Amino acid sequence: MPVLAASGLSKSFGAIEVLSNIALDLKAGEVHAIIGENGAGKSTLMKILAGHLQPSRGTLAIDGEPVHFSGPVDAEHRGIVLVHQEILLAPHLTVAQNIFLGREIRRGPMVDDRAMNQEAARAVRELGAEIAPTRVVERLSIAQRQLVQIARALAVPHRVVIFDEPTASLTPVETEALLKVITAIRAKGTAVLYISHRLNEVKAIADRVTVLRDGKWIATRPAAELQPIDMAQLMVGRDMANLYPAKASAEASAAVAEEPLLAVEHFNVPGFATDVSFGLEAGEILGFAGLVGAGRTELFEGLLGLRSGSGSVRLDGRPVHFREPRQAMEAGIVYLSEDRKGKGLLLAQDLRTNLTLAALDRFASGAFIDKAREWSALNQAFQDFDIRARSKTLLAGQLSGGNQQKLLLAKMMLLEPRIVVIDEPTRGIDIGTKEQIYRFIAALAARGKGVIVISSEMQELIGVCHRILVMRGGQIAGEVSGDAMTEAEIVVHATGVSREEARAQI
Amino acid sequence: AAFAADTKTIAVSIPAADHGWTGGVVYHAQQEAKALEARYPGLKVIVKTSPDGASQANALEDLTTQGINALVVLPHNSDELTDPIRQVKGKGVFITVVDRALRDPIQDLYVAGNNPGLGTVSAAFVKEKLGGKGDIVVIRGLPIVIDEQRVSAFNEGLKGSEVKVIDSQFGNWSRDDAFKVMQDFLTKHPKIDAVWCQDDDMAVGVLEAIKQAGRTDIKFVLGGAGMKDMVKKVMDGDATIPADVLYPPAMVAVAMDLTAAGLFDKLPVRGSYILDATLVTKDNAKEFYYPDSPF
Amino acid sequence: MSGELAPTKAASRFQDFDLRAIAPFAALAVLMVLGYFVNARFIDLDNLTNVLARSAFIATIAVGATFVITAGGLDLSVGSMAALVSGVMILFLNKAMIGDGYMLLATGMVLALLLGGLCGAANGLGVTAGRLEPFIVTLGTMAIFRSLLIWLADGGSIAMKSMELRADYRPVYFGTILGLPFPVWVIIAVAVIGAFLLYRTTFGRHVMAVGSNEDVARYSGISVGRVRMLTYIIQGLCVAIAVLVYVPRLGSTTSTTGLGWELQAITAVVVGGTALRGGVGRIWGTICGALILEVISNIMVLSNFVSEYLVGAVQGAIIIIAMLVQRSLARRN
Amino acid sequence: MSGELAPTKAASRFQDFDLRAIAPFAALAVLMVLGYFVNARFIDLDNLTNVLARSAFIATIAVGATFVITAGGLDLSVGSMAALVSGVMILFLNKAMIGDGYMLLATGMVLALLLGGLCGAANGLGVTAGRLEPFIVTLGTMAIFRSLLIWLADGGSIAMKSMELRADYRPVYFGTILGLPFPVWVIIAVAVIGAFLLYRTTFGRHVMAVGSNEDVARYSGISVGRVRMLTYIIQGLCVAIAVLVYVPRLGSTTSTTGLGWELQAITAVVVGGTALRGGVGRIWGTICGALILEVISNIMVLSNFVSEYLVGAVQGAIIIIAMLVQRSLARRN
Ligand SMILES: Nc1ncnc2c1ncn2[C@@H]1O[C@H](COP(=O)(O)OP(=O)(O)OP(=O)(O)O)[C@@H](O)[C@H]1O
Ligand SMILES: Nc1ncnc2c1ncn2[C@@H]1O[C@H](COP(=O)(O)OP(=O)(O)OP(=O)(O)O)[C@@H](O)[C@H]1O
Ligand SMILES: [Mg+2]
Ligand SMILES: [Mg+2]
Repeated sequence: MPVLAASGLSKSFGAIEVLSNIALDLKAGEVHAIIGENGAGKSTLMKILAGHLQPSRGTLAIDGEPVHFSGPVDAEHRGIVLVHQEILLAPHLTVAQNIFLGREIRRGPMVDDRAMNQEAARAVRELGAEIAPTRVVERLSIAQRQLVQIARALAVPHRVVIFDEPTASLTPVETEALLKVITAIRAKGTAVLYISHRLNEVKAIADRVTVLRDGKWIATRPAAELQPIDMAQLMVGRDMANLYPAKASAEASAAVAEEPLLAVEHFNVPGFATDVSFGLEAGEILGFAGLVGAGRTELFEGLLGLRSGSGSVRLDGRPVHFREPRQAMEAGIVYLSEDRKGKGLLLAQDLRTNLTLAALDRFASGAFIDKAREWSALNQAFQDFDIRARSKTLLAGQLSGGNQQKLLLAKMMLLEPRIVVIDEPTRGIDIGTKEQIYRFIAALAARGKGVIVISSEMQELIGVCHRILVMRGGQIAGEVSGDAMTEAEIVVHATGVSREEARAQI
Repeated sequence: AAFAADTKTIAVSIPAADHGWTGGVVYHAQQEAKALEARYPGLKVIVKTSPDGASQANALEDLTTQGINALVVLPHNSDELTDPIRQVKGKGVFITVVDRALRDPIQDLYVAGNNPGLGTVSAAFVKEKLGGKGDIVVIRGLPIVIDEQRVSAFNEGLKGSEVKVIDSQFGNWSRDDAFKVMQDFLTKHPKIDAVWCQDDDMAVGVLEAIKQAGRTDIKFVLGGAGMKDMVKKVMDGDATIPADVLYPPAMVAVAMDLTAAGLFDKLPVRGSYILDATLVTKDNAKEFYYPDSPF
Repeated sequence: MSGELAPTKAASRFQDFDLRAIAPFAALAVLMVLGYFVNARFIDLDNLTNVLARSAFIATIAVGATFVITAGGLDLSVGSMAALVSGVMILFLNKAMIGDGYMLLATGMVLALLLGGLCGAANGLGVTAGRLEPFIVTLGTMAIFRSLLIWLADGGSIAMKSMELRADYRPVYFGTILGLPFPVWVIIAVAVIGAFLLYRTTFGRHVMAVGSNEDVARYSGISVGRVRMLTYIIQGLCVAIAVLVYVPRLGSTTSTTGLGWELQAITAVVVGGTALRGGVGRIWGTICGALILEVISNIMVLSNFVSEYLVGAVQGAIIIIAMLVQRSLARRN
Repeated sequence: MSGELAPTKAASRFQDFDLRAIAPFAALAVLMVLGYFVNARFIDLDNLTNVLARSAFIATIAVGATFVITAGGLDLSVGSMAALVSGVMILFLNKAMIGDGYMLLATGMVLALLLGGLCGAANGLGVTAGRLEPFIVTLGTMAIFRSLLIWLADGGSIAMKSMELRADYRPVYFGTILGLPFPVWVIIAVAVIGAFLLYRTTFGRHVMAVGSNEDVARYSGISVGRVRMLTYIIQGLCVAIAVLVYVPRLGSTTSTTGLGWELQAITAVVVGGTALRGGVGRIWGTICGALILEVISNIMVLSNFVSEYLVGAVQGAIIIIAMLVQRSLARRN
């Protein structure tokens, strides 16, 4: 008897049907993965299962009994919890306050903060992270927020846990810890629904895999029967050959330039990065690896005038100092934030407004915005970046997570930059689109642009970069290139454990 | 309707009841409206209040559109309302101005208390009562023309004597603000002989502050306007309130009455009718005590 | 951050926008019908033009407020600012030694606009350079502007002295062009320019972006401080324009001039469908909001049912009901 | 939204919280020193107790406002509500036929609390059931409450008639316990209860959550409407408590009672470090904010430098400067 079963589920937003006739059953003690392209309807399905949305048609059943959820709280009472793809936490409250929100531990009429802080610290530690329970969520990095969100979900008594891309913003270390946790709760008889675009992960943890495409059910198979490449094929509906494009040598395209395109020396971002020096050649793809909190994001925010920082920065040999991001953009350097909801897109505005926001001057004659040009740019962006939305008049917040990421990419590329800093470029992006983005990055470099990729996915860095700098505790801990670009080597630099030390500890 | 020719409308435009005195004006206007309608069949009296000068100008426009025969207006501010009233006059409406003189005397009838008079009478009383010598504090109203007229006349009246105004502040014609200002004056000045606060509402707050501080140096408090509680105190011989200076809100009723008389009884009422800023003392207080008025 | 993630009906944004934008106009229409039943003279042409002309002050100021609020700000100082600007303008007209009346008036007007812009810039500076809550900054300048006026007026009032000048200036409030009172043309001009700025220019887009999410705006290379600053300057200019129409009406300024206009302007903006949290601005809705307020107070004067003491209560109730009607219309969709 | 996102050192939350929370107190201390230099009598015990006692109304109301604002709301009606509640209470005391003075007073007080809670509930209903912007709802009720009071008072004032009753009631404002005026004890009690509610109970936690992110609160099983409603009721109760202390002071209510208290209360809250956008509330900061406002106006009267016309300007400037000092303190960290 399945713990949770859905049959004939459909969901329409207005005239747009995003799910049609989905059937799904979930057994106790299994990890059931859902995979599909961006916009396939995975998150929508999960929201229906967890009571956040009502299905337009179809029924749900728990232990064979038909149920109707009046809301997420109702679903939670019946043991079904959802870890959202988006971060859903109260930004002004602390980690512990968030984890226990709505079900505070009390002593008499009072909240027992001491107990909650202890419990919260324990819950977070179980996920392999160290976050002070008294920190305000507003001040956490995206990865940390994601962990808090997971801890929050697991703190409720549960029979079914739904993870919607929990690892998108996590580094390998935390991912590892999370997978362990999932294995542990599975062992206790919990049913787990698991969405991820990281097919290796799916392969490693899932018992069964369900594939969705364009809102339709395609297949449900035992994971053992499927290799990642087969999964990709099922998702996309065509053959997937090479994920990563062939690397052109950076030197070839950099050619004769004497000065590096960008030279950074002794750069400091107070509190986050100290004494960072590196250079970027034209045509080069430079990777930045590191653990969560290594300070990569802040380093580049400092360099581009998004936060205060000091040091020498030379562009084409000329010293520059950006006090505002506008100046950096005018100099041809753009930064794509890792936080697409908080810093990348205006969720309550439409797609066109979002797309042209940073490069609006290009769409204006005088001060007058040419809407027709904006529309054609949007059409172009839909093509170039394969943005999947049933309508072009949606608000940005109504796009699926992956498609938001693509929109953000399209938005910053409109600036036609000379140097692009992309922070977590493929977070939440399906494998088919990833390939497109990698090709896009390679094409940029081939055209002589400098590209900096910050990523927590080491495979990705290794696959696309010419050279990788590894950061640890706000400093550059090492550089790997050529054949030395292996996961092992990067981890050694990122964690600061030398091979000898590692051996000695054992 | 039977005597269509006899149907007449008087519009009364006055400030909204935003403090004690204007509250009194609204009360008397409404009472008088009822009384007049009862007295003159065929008379319709419309009373409208406005919170500030600009909205009063609006109200005048709106009243005129309704078709009126006479307007009784107590302007928020003479400077601001002269032109709007001129507009109304231009439609052939009989104009009665109450209390605050317009910049140009375009009205047909003027009924007023006497603001400078209130200052002068108060100054004379203070001088006399203090024997021509002493330190006093002044609590002013709101920074508008009426206040300015009263205060200048008061200062003028003190000239040549040794009565010195050692401090003055705005109390906004509010009991609460006057209470605060007085508390602070008491802290600031170790010796105060008298307080002039030109308004009985503020006097209430002043008295309470003095009572709390237990100070005995203050010989008296002089308010103004003729609020019934204060007149009662004068009548009862309260030493701190030896007198009051009249500035009766009922003047609006007088104006309405005269206007109606002019319209219906064809009495000659054009001209000016200035009410004295009468000094109320223990001797004459009985005449000015109206226990039923809300003010 | 809220709302976005909530399940919304999948009405296309366009339809949605439409009905929301129309709701204030529907509320206005209902009020007009009510007005007619209260007093048939309500729909007299004279009355309607009066109401229109009068709403010019608040409407103009509220257009400025729409910019400030759309960018996520707030300006409580507009009423005091209007008083100060008109006071200074009249003092200038009284003192200046420019021969020709029209030249003098023109100079006075330019001065008013400059001063308005400057006052707005002062607010903007507090919010951007000082990084203070707009509420606090403009509450402070509200007190400062009014105090300065009272000081200039020596506690009394400031009136235009020259009668000829008054006569020259009068048409700016009382004159008509093509049958419409001049102030109505001012409303139209201000609204058209405002709508153009907000909906058609890069600046307007930036205003919405800043109000929607400041971080996103910053990361998109918009200089948030500059945009904020400009909205406050626009607010100052709008106040000055309102003053230009206000002065010929009453020819004087007192310490109570403009008292409470800030709340009226904000109310007009909100009634017009602009959310106080920023990100969305509706210029035409704002104009409609200003008209609604003016119509309500007109109806109050024209009606004879309500005790004078209770006028405020009825007015308050009508505003709430009008908003409820609007909301239910917008939700119906 | 600004400020928080500015680069800050990765200080632990605790330290961080500390300096921000202390900033208003630092500003108050600076003001007190200033006060001493302006007039040495400033630090007279009498003066300080006066100031403390006077701040009781705004402080009490502002504690309520802290709840409303923390939950992301706003209440403009508090001043009018205070006037209405005190008016009704006095009318009751004048008319009721309860023999014993103290019994009568106690009944009157209970009535005031009930009425305050009811008025608050009316606001809450408009915001939750009516789903209107708090600004509009409370602007409407502000007009309604005041109008009702003026109507009850027949445009004039409502005063306690019985002199014995007044004498019995007087100590509630003028009395002292252990050398501290009674109103000061009221402030302390209200603040302690408020702080307990906001920081130590689940309700307080939910208030912050609702103000921080409504959707998250809803998904966490918090009934957002109930929490909002309760904050408005608490605001109403706080207003009623302020009224209990206000009535014995002058024994009367007029149409100007409570005018402008809403802005003062909100200012106290903001000066105390609570952000208007919700999510964070600082009860003790609010109390400090109320004291700051009262101290500034006290210093103004005690000083001899400032023309009475310019008092407002100086007051406004001081508030802005105090906030700048606070901000730079908080940023220094
Ligand atoms: N509120 C909404 N209104 C209209 N369309 C919506 C809404 N929410 C989601 N959609 C649409 O539904 C489709 C499915 O979205 P969903 O978020 O379920 O995709 P997903 O499979 O989770 O994709 P991703 O991998 O990118 O997260 C998308 O086309 C999206 O644009
Ligand atoms: N506004 C802030 N105030 C204080 N601390 C912050 C703030 N934002 C982030 N931090 C802290 O700074 C540290 C570095 O942040 P972050 O994790 O974003 O670095 P990163 O190198 O970009 O990591 P990654 O990209 O892997 O997430 C973290 O410990 C985070 O909690
Ligand atoms: Mg998704
Ligand atoms: Mg990062």
